Amino acid sequence: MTYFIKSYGFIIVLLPLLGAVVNGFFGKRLRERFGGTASGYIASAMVFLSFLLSTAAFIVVAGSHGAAIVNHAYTWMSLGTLQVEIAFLFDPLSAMMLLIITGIGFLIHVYSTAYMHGDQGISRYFAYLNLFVFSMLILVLAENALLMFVGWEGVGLCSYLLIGFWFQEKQNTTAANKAFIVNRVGDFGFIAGLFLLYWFLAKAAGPSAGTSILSFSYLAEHAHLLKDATIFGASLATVICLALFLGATGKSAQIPLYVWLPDAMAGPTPVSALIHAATMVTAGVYMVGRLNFLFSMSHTAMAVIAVTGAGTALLAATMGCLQNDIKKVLAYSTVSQLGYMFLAMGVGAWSAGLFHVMTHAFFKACLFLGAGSVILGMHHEQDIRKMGGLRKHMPRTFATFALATAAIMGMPPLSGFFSKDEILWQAWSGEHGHPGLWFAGFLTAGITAFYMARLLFLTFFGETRRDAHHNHHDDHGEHAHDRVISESPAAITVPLIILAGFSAAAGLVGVPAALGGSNRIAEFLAPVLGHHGTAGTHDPIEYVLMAASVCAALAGGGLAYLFYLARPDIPVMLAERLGPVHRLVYNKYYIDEIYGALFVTGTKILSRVLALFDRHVIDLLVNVSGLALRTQARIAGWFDQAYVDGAVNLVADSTLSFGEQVRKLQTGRVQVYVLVLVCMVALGIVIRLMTV
Amino acid sequence: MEIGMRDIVFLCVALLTTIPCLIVVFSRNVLYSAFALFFTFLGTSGLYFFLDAEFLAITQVVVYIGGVSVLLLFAILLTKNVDEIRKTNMISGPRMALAGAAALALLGSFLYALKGARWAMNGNAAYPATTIKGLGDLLLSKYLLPFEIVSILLLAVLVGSLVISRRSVQ
Amino acid sequence: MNNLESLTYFASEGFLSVYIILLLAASLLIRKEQGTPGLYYSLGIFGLAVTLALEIVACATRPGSTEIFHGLLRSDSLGRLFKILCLVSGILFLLFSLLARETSKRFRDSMEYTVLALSLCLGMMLFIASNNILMLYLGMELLSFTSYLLTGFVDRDERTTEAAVKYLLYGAVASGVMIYGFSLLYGLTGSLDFSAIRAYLVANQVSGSMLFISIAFILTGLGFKIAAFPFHLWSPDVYEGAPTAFSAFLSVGPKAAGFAILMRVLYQVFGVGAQAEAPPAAQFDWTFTIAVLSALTMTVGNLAALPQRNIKRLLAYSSIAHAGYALMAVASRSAFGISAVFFYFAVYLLMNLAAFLVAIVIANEYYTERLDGYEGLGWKGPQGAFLASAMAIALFSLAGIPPFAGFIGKVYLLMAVIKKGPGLYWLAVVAVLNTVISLFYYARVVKMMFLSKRVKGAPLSAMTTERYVSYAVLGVLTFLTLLFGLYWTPLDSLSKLTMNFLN
Amino acid sequence: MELTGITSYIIISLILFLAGLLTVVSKKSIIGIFLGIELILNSAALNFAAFSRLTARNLEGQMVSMFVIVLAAAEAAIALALLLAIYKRYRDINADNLTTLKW
Repeated sequence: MTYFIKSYGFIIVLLPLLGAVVNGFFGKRLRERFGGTASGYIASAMVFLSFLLSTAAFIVVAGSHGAAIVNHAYTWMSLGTLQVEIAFLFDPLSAMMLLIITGIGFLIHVYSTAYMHGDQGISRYFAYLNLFVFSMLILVLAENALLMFVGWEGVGLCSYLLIGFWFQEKQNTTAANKAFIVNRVGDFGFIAGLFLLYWFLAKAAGPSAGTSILSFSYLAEHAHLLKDATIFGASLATVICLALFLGATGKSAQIPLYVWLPDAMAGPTPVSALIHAATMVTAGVYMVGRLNFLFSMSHTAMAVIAVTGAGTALLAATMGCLQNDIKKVLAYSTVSQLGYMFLAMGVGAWSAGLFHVMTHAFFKACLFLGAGSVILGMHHEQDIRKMGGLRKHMPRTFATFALATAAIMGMPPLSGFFSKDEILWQAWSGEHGHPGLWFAGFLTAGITAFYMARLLFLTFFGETRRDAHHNHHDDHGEHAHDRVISESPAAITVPLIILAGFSAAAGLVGVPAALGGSNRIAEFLAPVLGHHGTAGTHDPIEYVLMAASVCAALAGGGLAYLFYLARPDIPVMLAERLGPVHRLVYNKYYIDEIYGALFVTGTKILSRVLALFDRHVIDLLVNVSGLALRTQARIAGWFDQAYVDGAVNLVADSTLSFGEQVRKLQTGRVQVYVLVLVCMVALGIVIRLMTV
Repeated sequence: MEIGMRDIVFLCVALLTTIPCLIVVFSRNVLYSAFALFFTFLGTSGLYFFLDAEFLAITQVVVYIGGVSVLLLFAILLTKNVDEIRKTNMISGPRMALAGAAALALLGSFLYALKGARWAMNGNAAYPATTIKGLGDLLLSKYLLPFEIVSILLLAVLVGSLVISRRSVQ
Repeated sequence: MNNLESLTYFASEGFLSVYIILLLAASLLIRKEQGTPGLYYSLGIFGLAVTLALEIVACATRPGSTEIFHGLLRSDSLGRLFKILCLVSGILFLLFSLLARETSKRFRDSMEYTVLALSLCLGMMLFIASNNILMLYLGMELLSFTSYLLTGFVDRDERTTEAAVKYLLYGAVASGVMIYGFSLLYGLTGSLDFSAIRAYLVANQVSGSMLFISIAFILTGLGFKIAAFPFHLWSPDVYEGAPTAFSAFLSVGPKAAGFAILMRVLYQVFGVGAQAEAPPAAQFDWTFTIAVLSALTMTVGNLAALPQRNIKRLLAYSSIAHAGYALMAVASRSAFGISAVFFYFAVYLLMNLAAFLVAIVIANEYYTERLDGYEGLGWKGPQGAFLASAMAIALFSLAGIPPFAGFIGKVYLLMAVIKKGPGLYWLAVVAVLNTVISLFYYARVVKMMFLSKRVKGAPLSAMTTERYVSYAVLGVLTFLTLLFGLYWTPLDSLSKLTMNFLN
Repeated sequence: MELTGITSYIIISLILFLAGLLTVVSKKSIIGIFLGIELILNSAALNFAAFSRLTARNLEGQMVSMFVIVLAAAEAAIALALLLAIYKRYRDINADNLTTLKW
């Protein structure tokens, strides 16, 4: 079997591609011949086969005691010192990710067959979904950084396609564009980091360098060369790590590039589950883990990562508290949980971070799919203020959702408890740890429990409030009366139950020594990540911290119970009392608006330097200096909705208008063309003669 | 500096070349411009005589004055009523101004460069007494290929121009 | 090498010259009504195919660099490979002419069109191979004159003649300025042969200022041929006005030829940095000049392409931008740069001609060159899906997105620049930023084809023979674009051959 | 400095060249533009002939001059053909008419 993986490992990657090709090119034919479900079956079958092979690969890797297996498919390019192979690396880290991607991916495919049933573009949908799995597998299995980048771009593209899947609605394409452009910013960092890395190593090793400089094994072996290198006075390792981390913030939605993820919820719900919760967004974490030897060389970069992670976790958690769209709550919770993972990465707790990647994949996928089931049951209603009491109508959805919620809240002995506590313990005690980081994580745990419980209570408990906001939805309201809320079909509930099962039990692979376990996952990953942390030692503080976080979770949950079930008047009152703060949080700290403002200002400078001081800019200056809270009403009025949504488009527009200017060079008069030629030549010659 | 007869003649020919070309630029009557160009060509031909390039001078007269100038006059008369010609050669002021500035800049830099220019002086080489024979020899040895190619070029131009002008005459 | 011996190195060009004459003669024998549709185009394609075959044979059997015809021409791998590229584009040009309505319907039996096309190819080959000022000028004018005529050949609407006149006036000025520059160079060095000029420049102290003026003038002419800023202004108008098949050709063949000769002049006459004998003429280091031109060319091309609504004009500006990218490798002043330029043009030929072919099919079908004609193309049945996918691949490849050949081409160009050292890093940054800008307008077309709400216009009409041929050619071009994006070793080893010419 | 030396020729040809450029840019009629182009070519030919006789002392320069003259004639033929086509369409030969293609 080892031989099989070594020689034919690429089949795991190719299967989803095959599915994508079949669905992409013959989807219409299939639908005509076999009906709309055929696409789904083909796509699911491909991923399932891939999953079976992945299991085999996992067993092989587990049996080989950490020795990596490389499958060289073929030499992709050979440019002098740069030789890039299409080669796939099977080691504990990639094997674990492999199982998550194909396993959860398979469940989501099955779920999608029911969720997308009857959609016009169903074969296109499954083609994209397969393509996504393909790209993600490339990303994870890549044996060198460049191939990884290919997968990295590939998942970005698929995510773009899937967010804009229902492109008939403008807001969806806007969200897709936003995701695309924000991710571009991150990708720029990634590629810049790779470039620096390649450049330095090629130079350092000289002509004797191997040809596969960017392969991970070479990097791991030669990373120490970076130790004393500097660039522009800064440590090269730090610069590279920060550039790479910028890439990670883009893909994994961290400060400052997280803004695309909540908007990305415009896509179909299973997509949100697969891409924006379970797999793609963890690519950044995976990348940092994969290159841990690099990151551990720079204390500065580690600190930046840890602080960014902690900051994102806290910020996004507060934002999640006041969202009313069921998917948006989950989106902010995803951002927040990703922050946890980066916190772990930043304190050097590699295996803890990846452990959380795994548990989070289970419970977040379960939550998203559950939300999808609810949305389906509510006939495409996503506002939790209009839900309530669903536990009677949708018992299976409720049960799984509740279990997953408990998991994310960190209730022992569910999976979230183990992974989160491992991270919190490392944040306190790890070599790069700091009590401040722990405190941020601790606080986040409490807030997470609060908003997740709020979500659960508002959705499933109490009375049905479908008509409470009737007047906002006149167009749909009349139909809503006729529709019955009912449990979703088995294709939806079975994946939910499986995922819920894993959400509950997956934590058991990482029971820390303090609780009598042996943290098997850390041991399993140790060949790649090394032994970090303080496994095996017993520190009484660990128990204290553990208890503290459980208490925080319980307190959060309790508060939610108080606010949203027992005394629903409290939140209303609080919102009034704390008006400005409430509005601030409710509007997500106006980050989108601030980004918008930055872009707008940039646009002005670019296109109309003379108009720099026109009214808007002066207003902006006044508003900023007059401090946000008092004048925020005016800011909000000023940045009207179109302006904000279009912020990203504005960048495009400004470039466009610049292009319009350049185009005007082309007057259509041939003598002007000649005149330009003559003047330019004369100018060139004069400049030249004057400067010599 | 002693000024001999040769120099005086040269000066006359040079003026014959350059003064008409200013008329070409500034005249508002396209016929005047064309005739002035005719004189410039003639003057250039005279300069070729000064350069002992008799064959070139004759070619210049035959091709330019006999061919190109007549072609141009032909074009003018074919496309215009004679009465209109007076106002046909308008000059665009702004373009002239800009181009004038560029031309002045070019002139200045050229004169500056000319001061330091060291041309490839090959004083020792024997220059053939009659250039016609020399040119003939060259055309049949080293420059045989261009000679053949230019015939293909003329053929292609002939064929192509015929199609286009036939279309517009019809 | 004397004239007679040289003929063995001149098989392809010689054949083509004879073939042109024979074709003219034969046309006198064939009466118009006897001619079968497409006869002359087919004969032209045949002639070019034989020429191509001869050139490939010569490329394989005559490696190394030889001066032929008393040093007028040079037979070397750089020239031969670029000639092959140009001949391929020439063949496709005639094929496209056959497939495009505007050139095929009315001029089905046009001998003149074919003769002009063949002469143009001959001009290109001589232009590329020239090793002498006179040959360069002659080749360039043969190329230019036939181009002017072909641009105005079809009386489609007022735009064709306008384009031809503009092309002629602009081209005449540019080549006039260039030959003036060459006259100065002749004065400075006393010779017409590039090798002799080079030797003189190396041996003697030559005035920097006058030499620079001469180079600036020469660059004007060559810049006109490759449509580089600020000599690019003619090209959008001409591309839009000319028959689409010819615009497609103009953006590839003559441009590649221009690059070949530009590199020959810059590297062979004005020196390559890598060579040990740093020429005294290197008082003028042209690297920076070319780098600036490159940056401006790509920026201007991409920015001006953004608001375009006419597919030909959009591709024209994109073609300007691509000349800018390629100039980047020229500026790198290295042997690797030369091979990168070749590589890029080989790839560019595939993707750009594929895009133009789609434009031809659409123009045949809907009589439009505007982008509106592409709305919802992807949803117009299998034909529409095929066309739209091919177009999307071509455009994404032009934009330089990974799995396609265009990406690899850009990587080569960037490698060439970066290998040059930190001095040119800024240029690489400009190029990458430009790639981002270009994505906007390429993606817009793709978006219109696939994401448009409305499916505009009638569905595509039933298949015809012409359509089958178009799709087959399009399929091949697209397939190669994909293939070279994934496996380009053959192209790589081919392009490495161009480096030999420096020895 | 000799009056009939190389510098005089270069200055004459430079005047022709610049006059040609000015003509091309400023005239409104296409024929006017073309007169300018002929001037430019003429100046280049003169330069070649002058260098050929006075500095390089070989016949190659004259050879180029000859070809330049021939090509100028060919160019004039094309120009005439296109001019007629333009005249047929617009009944005018003002170059400023030709602005359908722009932007």
